[in-house]
Amino acid sequence: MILDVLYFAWVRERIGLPRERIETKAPTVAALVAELAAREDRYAAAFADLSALRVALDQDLSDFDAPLSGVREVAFFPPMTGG
Amino acid sequence: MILDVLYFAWVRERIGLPRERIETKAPTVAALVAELAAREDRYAAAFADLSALRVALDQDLSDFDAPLSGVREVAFFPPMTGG
Amino acid sequence: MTVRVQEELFDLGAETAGFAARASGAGAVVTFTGLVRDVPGGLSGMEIEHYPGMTEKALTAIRAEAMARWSLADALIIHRYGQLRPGDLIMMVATASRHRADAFAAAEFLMDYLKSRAPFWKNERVGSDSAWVAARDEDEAALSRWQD
Amino acid sequence: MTVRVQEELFDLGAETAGFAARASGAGAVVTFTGLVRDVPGGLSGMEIEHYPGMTEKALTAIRAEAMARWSLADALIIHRYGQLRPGDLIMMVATASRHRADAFAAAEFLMDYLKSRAPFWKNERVGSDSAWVAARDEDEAALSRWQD
Repeated sequence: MILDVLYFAWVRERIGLPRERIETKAPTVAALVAELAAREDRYAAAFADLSALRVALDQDLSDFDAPLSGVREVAFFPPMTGG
Repeated sequence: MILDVLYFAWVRERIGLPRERIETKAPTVAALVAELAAREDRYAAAFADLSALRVALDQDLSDFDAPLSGVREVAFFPPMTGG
Repeated sequence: MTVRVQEELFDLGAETAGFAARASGAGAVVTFTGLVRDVPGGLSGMEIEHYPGMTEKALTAIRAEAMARWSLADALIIHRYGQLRPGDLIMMVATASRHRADAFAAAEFLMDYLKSRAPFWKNERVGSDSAWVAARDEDEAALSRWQD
Repeated sequence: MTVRVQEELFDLGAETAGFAARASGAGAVVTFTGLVRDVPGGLSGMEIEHYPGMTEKALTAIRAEAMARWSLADALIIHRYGQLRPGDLIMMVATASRHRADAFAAAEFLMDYLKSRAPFWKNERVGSDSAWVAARDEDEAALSRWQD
């Protein structure tokens, strides 16, 4: 499947780009993270501590063990600081 | 002693005047209330249920058993409805 | 002036914007505004009676208590009296603090005390009838959460 | 519009007065306003990043949840993104209800959810350094009081 993967705040800075299109067979968010972290150091650095990260699937907050089937857009970012 | 006695809201309406000057020897608010209630029916009606009344001495909320010594202004009114 | 008791209308927009501009270092600003609600049968008007002298004193003391209890950059109370109509502004409070919890708590505290401890009495007119607004048990109960 | 995400400044006075005028039948209006606080060392600026598309969706859902939980006549959320300076307005919420408890609770709920569940990230610049504002444990903890 082909996913739009988006990065925000320091995740974006660490990986060095705001979004990319990724072809993957990862069944879950965690599997996608493992796949990305294995790519390059900058990805490994960004995904080193999952407790410091949040994920949204198709613009809804989700969990790292959520399945990716049917998903088109995945976003990774730090805890939000709105308001 | 001579007191300025003020009435507000339905206490004022029931007694029929907003303020009056009263010469009294009443040692406490409760004694003053008894003295007033004994005067005329309109006072008796106004002071019939003390739980529905509040009192301020020199513009500070007080109690019916408070002493009047040194006080110059006594106000009677229903529970407040500000805001 | 941080406490105002007045007959004339106040400008809610200008008061809010001005308060926030003066308190901009604080980060968090909360306002509460009370308006004359219409009633079943149609309210023709509301008169607010107050106790001149005691009112200013009570509001100043309530504001000082809020400033002492919470870490506030500023607090404002404006309350009207006299003849009002449905939809008219009755009063406002504004609080400013570094973090939002203080501003929210202080604004709720000010309102709870204003409702039951500031010498105002509301009289509603519906047609040719008029009636004094009764104090609400909930308002008296709301005060208890601020007791030590 | 009851939910707005925008780069440009909003007019706090006009928004507050307009909201209160539209909600005047409600009786009670609460607003919260967030401003850019200065920091030790002097903040040269703050940039707010957001997630276009998800932001509007999240704010709309948070507002709908507040409208469902409390008896509200109306609720408004305005949140800015982009480059801001110390003292600038960041965002506001406004709530209107018949009695004050609903408007206060709903405004606090909106703020708690905005702080930790709306996709905004703040970056502070002090001199030539910049740093992402860390989420506060208190903000996450504040959410727990709204769980059933």
